[in-house]
Amino acid sequence: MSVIEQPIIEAKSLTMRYPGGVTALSDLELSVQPGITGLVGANGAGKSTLIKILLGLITPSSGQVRVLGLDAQEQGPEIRARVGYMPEHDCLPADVSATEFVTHLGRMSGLPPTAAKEQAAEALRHVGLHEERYRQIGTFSTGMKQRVKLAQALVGNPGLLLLDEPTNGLDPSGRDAMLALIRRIGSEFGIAVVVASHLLSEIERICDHLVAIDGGKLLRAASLDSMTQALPWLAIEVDEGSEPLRARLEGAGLTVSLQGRALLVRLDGDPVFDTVRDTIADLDLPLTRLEHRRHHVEELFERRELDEPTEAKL
Amino acid sequence: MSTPTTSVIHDIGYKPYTGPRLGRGQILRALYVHGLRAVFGFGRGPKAKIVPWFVTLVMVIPAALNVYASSENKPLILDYSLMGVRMMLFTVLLVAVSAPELVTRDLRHHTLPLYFSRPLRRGDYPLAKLLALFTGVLAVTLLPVLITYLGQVASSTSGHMIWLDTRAAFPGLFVSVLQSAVLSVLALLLAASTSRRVIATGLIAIFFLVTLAISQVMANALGTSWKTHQESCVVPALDPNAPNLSGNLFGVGGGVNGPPDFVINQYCQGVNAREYGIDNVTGVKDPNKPGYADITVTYETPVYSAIAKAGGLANPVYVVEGLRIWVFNATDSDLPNPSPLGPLYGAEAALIVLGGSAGLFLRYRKVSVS
Amino acid sequence: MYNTTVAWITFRALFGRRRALLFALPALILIVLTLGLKSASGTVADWPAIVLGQVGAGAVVPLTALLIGTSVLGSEIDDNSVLHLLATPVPRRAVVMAKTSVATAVTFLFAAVPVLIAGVIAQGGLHSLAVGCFLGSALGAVVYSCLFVMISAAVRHPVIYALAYVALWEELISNLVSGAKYLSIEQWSLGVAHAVSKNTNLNAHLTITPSLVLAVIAVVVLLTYATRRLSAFTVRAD
Amino acid sequence: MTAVEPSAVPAARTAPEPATPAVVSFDHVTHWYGNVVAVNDISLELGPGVTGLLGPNGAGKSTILHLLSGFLSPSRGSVTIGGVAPWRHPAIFDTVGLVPERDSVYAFLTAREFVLASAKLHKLPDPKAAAERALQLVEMIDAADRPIQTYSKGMRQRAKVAAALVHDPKVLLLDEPFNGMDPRQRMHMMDLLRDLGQRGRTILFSSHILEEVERLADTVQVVVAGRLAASGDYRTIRRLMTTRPHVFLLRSTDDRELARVLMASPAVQGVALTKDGLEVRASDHGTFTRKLARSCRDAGIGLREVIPSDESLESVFAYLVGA
Repeated sequence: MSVIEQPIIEAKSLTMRYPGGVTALSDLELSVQPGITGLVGANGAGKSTLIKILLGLITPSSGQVRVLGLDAQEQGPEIRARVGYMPEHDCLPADVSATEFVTHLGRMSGLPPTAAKEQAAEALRHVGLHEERYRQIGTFSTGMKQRVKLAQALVGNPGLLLLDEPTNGLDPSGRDAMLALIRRIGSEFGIAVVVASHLLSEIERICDHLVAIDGGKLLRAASLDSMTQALPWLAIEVDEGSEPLRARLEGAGLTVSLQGRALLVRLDGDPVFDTVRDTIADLDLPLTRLEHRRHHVEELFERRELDEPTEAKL
Repeated sequence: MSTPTTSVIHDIGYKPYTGPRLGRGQILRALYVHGLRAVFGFGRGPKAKIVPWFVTLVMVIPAALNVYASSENKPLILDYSLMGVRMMLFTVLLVAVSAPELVTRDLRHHTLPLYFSRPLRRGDYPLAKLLALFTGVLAVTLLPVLITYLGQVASSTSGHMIWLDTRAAFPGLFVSVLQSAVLSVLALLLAASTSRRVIATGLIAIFFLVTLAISQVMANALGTSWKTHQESCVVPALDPNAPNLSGNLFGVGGGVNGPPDFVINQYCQGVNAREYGIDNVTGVKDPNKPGYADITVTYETPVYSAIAKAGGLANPVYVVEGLRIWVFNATDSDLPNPSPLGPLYGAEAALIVLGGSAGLFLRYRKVSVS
Repeated sequence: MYNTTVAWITFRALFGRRRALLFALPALILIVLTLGLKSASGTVADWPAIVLGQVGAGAVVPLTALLIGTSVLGSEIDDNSVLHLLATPVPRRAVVMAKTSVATAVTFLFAAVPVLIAGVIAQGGLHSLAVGCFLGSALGAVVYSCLFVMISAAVRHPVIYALAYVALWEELISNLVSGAKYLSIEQWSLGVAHAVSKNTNLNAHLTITPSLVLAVIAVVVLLTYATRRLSAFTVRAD
Repeated sequence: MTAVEPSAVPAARTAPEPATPAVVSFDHVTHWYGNVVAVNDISLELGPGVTGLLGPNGAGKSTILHLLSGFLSPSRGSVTIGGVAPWRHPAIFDTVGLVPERDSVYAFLTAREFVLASAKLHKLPDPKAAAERALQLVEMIDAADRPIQTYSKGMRQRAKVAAALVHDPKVLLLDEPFNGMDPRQRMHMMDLLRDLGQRGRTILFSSHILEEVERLADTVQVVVAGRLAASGDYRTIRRLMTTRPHVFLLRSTDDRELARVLMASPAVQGVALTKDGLEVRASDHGTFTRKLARSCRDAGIGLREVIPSDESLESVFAYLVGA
């Protein structure tokens, strides 16, 4: 904890105004630490502009960015040699084998021929495509294609991976596998990862930190733990008899409200647990859930505050 | 404490690469080599090799015939300087297949962001592709010139002959280089305008064929008219005793019922029969000169209008050809000498190469990364 | 059986892309060629018939119609945006009619009218040759548009099939096989042009009556078939 | 690994409106392309409300939606929507709206023009008002006059939804409608669809994002390899998988003691102490949940958390797909 690590990405009062008058980023302050960072933001919040600036492809109107300790404006090519980028959209040719494609892009990242071959084989092994590496990419499933995209980002041995919607188009099992892989890259491989995603549940699952931008400004930057803190509400679900339960709990002096199929009980202290347990035991109800309500990252984007539970419409 | 053991679990986990990283120049070279290989279908399936190797083979055929002709001390079957124009359809076929291979696939599959998020700069990608295609086409067009030259040199008997051949081969080299440049630039520019390979191939083929047709129509059907000449002169009669000279009285058929062209050329000043052929000859015995005949020769010579001289400008390959005729003052071509429009040909060739390259670079400035 | 909204979207689609510049290219070449020939001396005497007939009706009209006809429906089917049109209660016949009429009108504007202009330039006034070639080109615009819309509705890569038709059938086979003239849109156009101008340099092989009758039959058959194909439009498996 | 035979699952919809007739119905529908069977003998009925269509990639979700919108014909069986077979019958779009998956729109139009055109194509009496209403519904009024090509993916998606909603269809079919939407747009779209479902519209949407389906759909239809693997409320489906023990994560004041107590119950198959708490595998869901609170009270153990860790749609889906 005492080691002060240099931030992977550091942006100071970053502003990007396009010639058309559109301001994509305005005075953005950003510091990304090693580990896995989730990048969330509304569409048009400046996410793709930020990626382009980080890769040194466009020059910001004002402000400074350092990526891996390099200046994004001065040292774009150096940064691009050390940053792996996985775009959101399809970007793979159909009629080339995975090995050949990843090797070629390893060369494009500046690896010598032999190293590119070795690293491509390694990258494909790590993403789980070892057996299929000689197959044409066109014959791959969506999940395998996403893995090839990840492998090409990984092949140049980056210090930082920028992943743009890595689970796009994947079905649930494909998503699980991809998220597990990203988690492994971030923790075992020691590569800093920035994951841009619209799916907040994914961010909650794999990220250590979260950066939310909105309207080109930093909305929130925090560790995930601090954003999913427990709330003083206990959610109770019973398969039947939730009305009598609610009446009895209220009778016992607890604050209760109904949200969906759950009863929310205000948790004022440990005795509440026992009251709840005893009430359910007395009523002989099937208890299927007893859970702390937590903050969700989603609340960042909700218009109404969820601090106080509201009566659901249904 | 612990004894050395032969059992060990090796770490096959992620191992960061710590070796050297190449700079931009070497990455550019890698992309160039990759592209050059793609022109000839290396690193691709067998289908990708069909056209490039077929074209290469076809280009070698006239060269092989030339070598045979050299060894027999006969004139070349296809002169150096004419290879470019005569084999045009095959070089167009090559670029129509190779240029889409080089750039259209990357557009189709949106692979470009993967390049641009790497150390290369924007202009490096089109530069490498352009150089690769140029090199490929140059190799294929230069090959027959080179083979023919070596064949000629091998059958030469003196240093002077070698020198003459080197001079004769120079326009061939000129055409190869310029034609490769013009074809590569235009084909890549067209190929980069679409993301569908078949359309790109079609576009390139149509572009060159349609412009070729326009060139030919302008140079021939529309731009060239024929002027009829009638000239009288005296030639030796092969059969002085023949009663009627307007028959086949000169013995050897040349023109229509007349003396052979070379006889006419030899005796009649100003009649260029060798080049244009004689349409008609009539004549009578020369009363003053026994054994000779007075003949009237009718023949046509072409008159090139400005349309005909400008015709070559419509097709890029003809631009190069016109430039060659003008620069080397050649007379062996299908096209008329463009003089005084020669500078226009030069300007257009330069415009195609420079403007086309600039267009290609601009095209890739606009590609988005994310 | 016509839907103005479909026509309006089609029109916007045609001119909403840079591709629209391409439509004018064949006509531009025709006009420049005509101007060049007109200003140059020493060209052959009967050049206007060659230019208007072979280049105008024979090349500019089919190429322009190809570019436009495959754009109005083919590119929409290619990127699936046609689904927004088909996921409405509009009858397919109305879709085909609207698409074809827009294609015809634009082809008329970008190919037939330039032929007329080129004719006026070439002959320095409005003479029967220009009028004949203009009318022939107008007929060509109609039939070619129907054909290319039909091809777009029927096959997956319409541009390739359309090109093959123009290059192989119209330019190659119908010049080699004499019977093919009855099924050549170019010959129908030239038949009309010849009937009006009586110019033999047009190389027309058909008279006006068979030309018109065959063209009308072709239009009906092509539109009917295009409607049938579009009614059975299926989404491709990914 | 056979939790339940797909065909053995009855169409146990927790139908809130048993009186209303099915609006959408598949009767033994099979569809094949060449030799590839995309949809295999599917029978299902949908009534008003929101239904989620789930399945792995390539399971046939899009094929089902395209069969419903008449862009594919069933190779066998019959598809009806409002009693009419949609194939070669575009008139069904009087009451059906479709949001296709592919991100293709008339990019050169503005959203307002696009939605207005859709209103006119539906021959609505007041197309302008209908277009405005639809744009309002998807909250696109502000950006409505920009060409669609300047939009983000999520905005394009909303423009497509507006165009499909413009004639207030009885049936709304959506293929991956949340694709590319940002969190706020997602939440808004979910509210919109939920609201439409409550107002009696029949809504069928496909999605890969199970959390969303879980929150939005009243019922789900799960397709696996072209077969209908399950339909109904996912919790009910979970309970029907009787061969699979239910997994709960418990936290208490004394996990070790609780483990001992629970092991005594025949409803519990196994217990494991993990760093997160006590993982219990219950073979009899009803008995276990009913006895849990009392057992704790009797043993004097404070119950802190009970989390059914495999009752999410995610695990139900995983069981169905893996089975």
